[in-house]
Amino acid sequence: MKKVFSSADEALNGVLKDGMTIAAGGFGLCGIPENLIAAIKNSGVKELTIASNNAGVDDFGLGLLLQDRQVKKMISSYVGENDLFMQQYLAGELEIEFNPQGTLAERLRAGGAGIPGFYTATGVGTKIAEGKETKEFDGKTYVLERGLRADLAIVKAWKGDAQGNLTYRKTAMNFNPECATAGKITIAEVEEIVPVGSLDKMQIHTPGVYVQRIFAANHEKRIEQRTTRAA
Amino acid sequence: MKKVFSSADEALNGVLKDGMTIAAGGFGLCGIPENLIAAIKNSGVKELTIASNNAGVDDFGLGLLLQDRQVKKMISSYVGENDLFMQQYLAGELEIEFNPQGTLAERLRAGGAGIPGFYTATGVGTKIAEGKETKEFDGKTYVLERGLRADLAIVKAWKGDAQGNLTYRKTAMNFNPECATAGKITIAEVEEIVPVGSLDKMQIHTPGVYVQRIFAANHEKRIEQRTTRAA
Amino acid sequence: MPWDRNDMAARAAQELEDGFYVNLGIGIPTLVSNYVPEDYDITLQSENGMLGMGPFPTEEEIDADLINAGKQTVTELDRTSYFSSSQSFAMIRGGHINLSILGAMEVSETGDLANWMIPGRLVKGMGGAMDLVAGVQRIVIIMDHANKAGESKLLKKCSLPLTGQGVVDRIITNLGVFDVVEGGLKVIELAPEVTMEEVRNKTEATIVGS
Amino acid sequence: MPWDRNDMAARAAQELEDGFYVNLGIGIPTLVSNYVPEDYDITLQSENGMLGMGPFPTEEEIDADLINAGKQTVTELDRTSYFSSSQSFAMIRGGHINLSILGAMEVSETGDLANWMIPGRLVKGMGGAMDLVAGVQRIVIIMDHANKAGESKLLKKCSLPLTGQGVVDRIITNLGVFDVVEGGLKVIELAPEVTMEEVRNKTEATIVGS
Repeated sequence: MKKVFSSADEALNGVLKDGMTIAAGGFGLCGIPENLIAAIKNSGVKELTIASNNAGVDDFGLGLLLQDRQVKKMISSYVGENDLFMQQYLAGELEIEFNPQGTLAERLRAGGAGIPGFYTATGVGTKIAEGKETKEFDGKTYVLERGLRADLAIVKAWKGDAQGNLTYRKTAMNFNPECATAGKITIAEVEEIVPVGSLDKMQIHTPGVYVQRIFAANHEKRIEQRTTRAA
Repeated sequence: MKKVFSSADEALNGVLKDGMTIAAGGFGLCGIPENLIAAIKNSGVKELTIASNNAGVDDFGLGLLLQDRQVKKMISSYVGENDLFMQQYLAGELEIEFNPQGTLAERLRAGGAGIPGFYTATGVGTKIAEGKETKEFDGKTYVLERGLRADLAIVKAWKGDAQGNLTYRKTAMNFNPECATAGKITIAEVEEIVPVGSLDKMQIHTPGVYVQRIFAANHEKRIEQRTTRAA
Repeated sequence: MPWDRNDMAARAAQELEDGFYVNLGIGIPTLVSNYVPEDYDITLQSENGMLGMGPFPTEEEIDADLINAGKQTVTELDRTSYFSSSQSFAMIRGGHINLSILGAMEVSETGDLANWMIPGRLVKGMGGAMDLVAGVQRIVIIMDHANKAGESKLLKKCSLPLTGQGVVDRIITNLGVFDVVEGGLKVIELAPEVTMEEVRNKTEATIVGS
Repeated sequence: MPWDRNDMAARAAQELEDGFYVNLGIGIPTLVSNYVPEDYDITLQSENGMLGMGPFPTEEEIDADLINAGKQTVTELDRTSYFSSSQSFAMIRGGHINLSILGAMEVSETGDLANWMIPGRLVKGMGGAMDLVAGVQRIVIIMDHANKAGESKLLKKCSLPLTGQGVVDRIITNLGVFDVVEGGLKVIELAPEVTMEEVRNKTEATIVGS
C-alpha cells in the first residue's frame, strides 16, 4: 500500500471527476494545498463543488480555479478577497453557500466522524437558519446542521511520513485536519516527507488512516496581509 | 489570575458540593486524576454523579469513592473491573447509565463545544436508543445523543504550565482532553509544572483556556493488566 | 465632545477583567489591545486557530504560517497554543471565551446584531462572526452612533440581515456606553459633553431609564 | 474436524487485506494478529487512543501510560500515533477503520449482534463495541458455533439485548465461515470434515443457498 507519490499530478491520477465535491484546507492563503490546486487547474476538471473557508485571491489559491470557470459552487464562510469570485457570482455563474466559519469546521469534522447532523446556536434567527430544522434544548433554540463529506480532500501539512501521518505548523493548521477526515480520498502535500517514526507520536495531528496519498513539494506561501511593527 | 495550586486539597477548595456532576478523565486506571480522586474521597462530598469511562477498581481510582458510598450515579461504558460497584449496583444503591464508549467521548466533546445534541448510528436498534429520538439521514436511522457538561472536570496530564496549558503522554491521554472541555470548572493534576513557553506549542493538547486550576503531584500509575512477552 | 476611535477602544478596554480570554474583531476592536491595563493577564484568541496572539512581527519575524483571523501576519507568545478550526470554534461555541469585542452596522434594542451583509451589495460572508456572537460569554460592540448619512445605527429593529438574535450585551459608540436591557437600551455612560438629550435625538432605539 | 481457536484466528486473518486498518476485539480476535501475512502492512487501532499498536512489552519496556483497550500493557511502533477518545471514535464512527474482528454471544441471520449483556447477570457495559459495529466498514465475528449447552449461537433472532442491528458481515465459527445475505446465512467455507448436514443440524438460523 504505497502512499507516497512524486508530484501533485501523480497523486491526483485517476481521482478527479467532473462534478465532484472537494474539501480544501487553508485559511486565506495560509496553509493551502497550493500544488494540488495548481494541478487541479491544469487538469481541466469542471463543475466542482468546493468546501473551503475562503476562495483564494484572483491569481493564487482557489482563485485559480475560477479563471477557467471550473467551480460550480463554493461552500465558504468568507470570500471577500477575491474580485473574480464576485464577478462570477454577480453574473450568476457561480453559486455560493455561506456557512458560519465554526459551522463549516464542525460540519467537516462531523462528516469525517460519522455524525450526520448536530445542533448549534450559531445562526439561529438569521438567514443561515432559514429552511433548516430547529430544536429546543433546555429552553434555548438550536439549528440542525449537517455533517459534510467530500469525494476528495486536499490538504497541506508541514511534515508527513510514508504512513500518511501528518503534522502541521502554527496557524497553517486551520481547516486542514478537518478536511483530511472528511475526504473519501484524502491527498496531502507536505514540505518534507520524513522517515516513519521520526514525527513526535504525541504531535501527529492527522493520523495516517485519514491519508491515502502524500507527496512533498515546494510552497510559495504567499502572504495576504503583510503587517509589521517597527523593529 | 493564579491558576497554580500546591495540592489536590488546595485546588479543590471551595469547589465540591454534594450532588454535583463530575467528569473524570482516564481509561481503566491509565491517566486517571488519582490525587484528585483521593482528595474527593477525603472531602466526604456525597451524592455525586460521575461521568467516567470506567469506575476504577475496588481499592484504586474511582472505586475509592464507592467505599463510603459517595457516588449516586455513574455514566460509564464499562465497569467490569470493580466488584464493589457490582455489589452496590445490585443492591440498588448505585445507579448506572451505560453509554457506548464513543458516544460518551463525543457527548463530553459536544458539551464542551456548545453542541447540545448530535446524531450517531451507534446503538440504533438497541436498549441504548430506547426512549431517545431517532432521525433518518439519507435513508439511515440515527439516534440523538445529548452534549454533556459537568460542574467539575478532573483530569490528569503529563506536563502543564501556569497558563493551564496541558500535554498528555501516550494512551494516558484518552478521555482527559474531552473532560477538560466539558467542565464548568476544570482542575488538572500533572506530573510536572514547566515554565510557560517550554511546552511545544503544536503539542498543547488542552489549551489553558479550559483549565482553571492546576497542581503537580506524584502518581502511582497502577497497572491493571500487566502483560509481557519474553525479552 | 464625542469619543474618537481611540477613545472608544480605550473605553472598551475597561470591559476587560484580569485573566480574560478575548476575541477582538477587525477594525476599531483591534485597537483595544493597545489599552490593556499593564497588570492584567489577557489572552487573545484568533479564531483561525491560535490562543495567545502576540503583536505584529518585525520585518525579520514575518512567518507566512502565522497569521490572525484578519489574515495579518502576527507573532506568538510564550503562552501560545495552536489548534485546528473545529477546535477553535469548539472553544468559541462552548462559551470558553469570556469576551468578544466586535464592530457592527446595526444593533437593535433587543440586542440583535447586523454586521455581515448588505443586500444588493457585494456579499463577502460572515466569517466567524455568527459563531462568536452565539458562543462567547459577553458581546460588546464598538461602532459609530450614526451611519454616514447621519442615521442612527441603534435601531428598534435591524433592517439588515442579522448576524445574531438577542446576542449583544453592551454597545460603545462615539456618544457613550449602552446596555441592552428589558425594554430597550440603557445609558451606562456618556462621552464628555454629550447630553442625554443629544443621545435621545440621535437614537432610534428606545432609551430606557434615566 | 472442526476448527480450534487458532484455526479460527488463522481463518479470520484471511479477511485482512494489505494496508488495512483493523480493530481486534478481546479474546480469540486478539490471536488474529499472530497470523498476519508477513508481506502485509496492517495497522492495529486500539480505541483507547492509539493507531499502530505493537506487541506486548518485555518486562523492561512496561509503561503504565501505554495500554490497549483491554487495559493490557502494549508497545508502540514507528508508525504509532496517539489521540484522545473522541478522536479515536471519530475514526471508528466515521468509517475509517476497514475491519473489526469481534467475539459474540449470539448472531442473528439478519446480522444482529449480541455480545455485551446477559439480563439478570452482572452487567459490565458495552465499552466500545456498539461504536465499532456501527462504524467500522466490515464486521467479522469469531465465535463457537454453539454455546456450552450445545445450542446454536447463530439464531433466527437474538434472544439477548443487541449490540447492533444488521451490522455483521461474516461469521467464523469452529464449523465454518458464514455470510449474512438476503434471507439468511450463506455457507462460504466449511471446516475440514464438517458437512453441510452437520451445519444445518447445528444451526438455528436459516442457511440459504447450496
